[in-house]
Amino acid sequence: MGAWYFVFLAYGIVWSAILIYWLTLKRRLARAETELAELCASSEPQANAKT
Amino acid sequence: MHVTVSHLAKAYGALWALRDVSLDLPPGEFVALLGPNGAGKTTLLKLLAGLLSPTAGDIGFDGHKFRYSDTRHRSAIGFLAPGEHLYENLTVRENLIFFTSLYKQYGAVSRIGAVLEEVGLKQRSEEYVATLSSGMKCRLSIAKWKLLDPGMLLLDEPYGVLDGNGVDLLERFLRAQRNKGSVLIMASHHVSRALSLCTRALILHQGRLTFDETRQQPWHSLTRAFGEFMPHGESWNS
Amino acid sequence: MEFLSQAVLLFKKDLLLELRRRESLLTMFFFGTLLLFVFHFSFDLAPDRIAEMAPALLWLAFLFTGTLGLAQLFEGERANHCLEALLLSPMDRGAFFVAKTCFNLVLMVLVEIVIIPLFWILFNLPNWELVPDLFLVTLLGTVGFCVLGTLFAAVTLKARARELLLPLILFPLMVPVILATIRCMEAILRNGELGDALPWLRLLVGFDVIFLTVGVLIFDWVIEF
Amino acid sequence: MAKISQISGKRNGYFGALALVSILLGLYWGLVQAPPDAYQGEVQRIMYLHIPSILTAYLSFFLVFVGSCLYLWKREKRDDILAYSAAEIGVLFTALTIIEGSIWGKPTWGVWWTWDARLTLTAILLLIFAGYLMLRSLTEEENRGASSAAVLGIIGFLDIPLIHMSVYWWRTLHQPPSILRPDKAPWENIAWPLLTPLLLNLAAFLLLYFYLLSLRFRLGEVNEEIKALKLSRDF
Repeated sequence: MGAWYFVFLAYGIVWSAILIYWLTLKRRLARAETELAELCASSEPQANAKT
Repeated sequence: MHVTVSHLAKAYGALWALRDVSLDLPPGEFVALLGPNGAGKTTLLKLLAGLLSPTAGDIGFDGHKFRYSDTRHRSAIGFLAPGEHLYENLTVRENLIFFTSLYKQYGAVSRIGAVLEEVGLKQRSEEYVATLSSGMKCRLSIAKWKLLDPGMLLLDEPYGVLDGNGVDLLERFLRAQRNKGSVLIMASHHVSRALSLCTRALILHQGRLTFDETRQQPWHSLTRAFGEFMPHGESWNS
Repeated sequence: MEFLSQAVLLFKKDLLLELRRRESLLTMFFFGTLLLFVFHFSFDLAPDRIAEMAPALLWLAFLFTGTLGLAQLFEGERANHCLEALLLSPMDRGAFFVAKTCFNLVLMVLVEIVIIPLFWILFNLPNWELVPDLFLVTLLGTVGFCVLGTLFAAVTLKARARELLLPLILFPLMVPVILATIRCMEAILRNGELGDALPWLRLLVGFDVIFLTVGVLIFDWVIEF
Repeated sequence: MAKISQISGKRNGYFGALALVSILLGLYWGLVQAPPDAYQGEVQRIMYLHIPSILTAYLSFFLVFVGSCLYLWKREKRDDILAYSAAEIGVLFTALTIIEGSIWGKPTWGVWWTWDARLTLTAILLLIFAGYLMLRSLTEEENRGASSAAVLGIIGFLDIPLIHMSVYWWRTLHQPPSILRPDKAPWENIAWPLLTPLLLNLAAFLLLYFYLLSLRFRLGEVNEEIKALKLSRDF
């Protein structure tokens, strides 16, 4: 159980966790922005039709 | 008390319960709030009572904007929900004593006996509220608000459980309040009773104010506007 | 002074309701004694380890009994929409908070008055003359518990799984009170008086004062719809 | 707070790239360039991870406090989004801090978990954060959940100094406090050559933290816009 083992273990866990969180965050953001774009697109014509 | 409502709106999550309601109610106004179930009547009453925070718009009492944290206006707001807002495990008298001192109406404590006499609960004043029938509880609510004498009284379907002279009692109380200059807003499905008392009628439909007119004797516009919501067969002498 | 008169009015109402229903006090009392028996069976209290075991057990019993009391605290208001009736009235929300805290405090103190001597008898601990000092320290700890407990009982009033959520939120915040009370009681038990545990007592008093004031100030937003 | 929300997608990218560069630099410096610690040897390098993540955890708790106060005072949705974004990332960093702490504890004390004051404190912090997120998700009504969570955010933050004191006093009863002693700032008792990688890593962590925060904040805002659009459509 060399000291380097623990160092890499710690670094590995931390950076992989941050990476995973970053990816999920990116995905959630992308999905939300597409939904927003759809909403804007679909509500535009309706808004014009109404006026 | 002069009540002004401007562009009031309330949404629960993604659903609009009330949309852009604006009203101006001078003192002595008696508003009959009509409309089908789920039209937003109770939401409007709760917003006016300060029990719900609006999504948009605001409410003014005598010109001052109503803010939730300041309790100055609260002593003038009345909300009569028949049978509710009473402590079941306290006696009739204890309830009245508690609420009159809570509203700082220490003078009213001496009038409790007389008011109980009026509403016919004199002999039951030492009994627990839980043991009262729903009609009795409604009379107790009337007694409570008779003592507290609010500047604005909101009523949510008060007729539900009252018997004959209970209705007379309620209507005598409402007329007295109106003459004293307080604003009354009553949401009810007993259209004929409500119209016989009111000075103004509002119809709410899906959160929108679709009708707002002061009372006229042959009220044809109301009949037309209200036609579709009427239970077929019932008619009223407007 | 209106604040005080309203607080007293609300407090009297709560007491009256409790005397009528008598459910919180009795359940808390029996739950406390039950915990004592459970502790007695699970720990064989060797006489020499009494000093550091007794405070922990006592304080655990009070913590769980208090949580039981907190779950019942707003029941009176929940029936018949009475909370709406109070929010309608020109009641000072801070006074409502103080009244509820004092009510829960009185319940817990009544339970503690019985539990501590009972604990002494059950575990046949020697030094009886220390019980009053212990009771004083427990009182300070209970004040801290009631202040934050009432605040978060009101906060979680509308949440789902209320009974689970309340202890989950409350106990991490109670760490200073738990540590301070147990250290003070231990010091009293071991050498008769506070001595070196004085900083713990100051921490305890500080905790109570800070969160009582913050609670009164913030309660407006806690209870509002 | 308006500054963060104005960062559009593109500028976010630069921010992200900058954070990435500083992380790589910190990694290289911490792992390769810096000499091993005198008596702890290589394991000391976990310190370059541990102290920055603790400080970011404290920072995010402070942001939750600021967001909660602003929300209760002005009732603006933006402050509420800031509060729970900071809370979410705060939970992540606090959890990572605990993991690093126990990994670092194994070689130095031979056990995975020691009731060392710092680790206990971080664990309590994590519990409070978890309580914050639970309370928010379990309260149905939208702004009721926000104000309840805000109250917990404020009370939790005010409680930290008291918890900090009580845990350290409790700790000093049993064994002398470890590196992060309350009386001296962490960087005073570390030799100079080890300090530069520490500060570099700290800068990298802060940049990363604010980058993630701006992303999460943006997500909160987009969700808010979606809800507002849906509302206004059937107005």
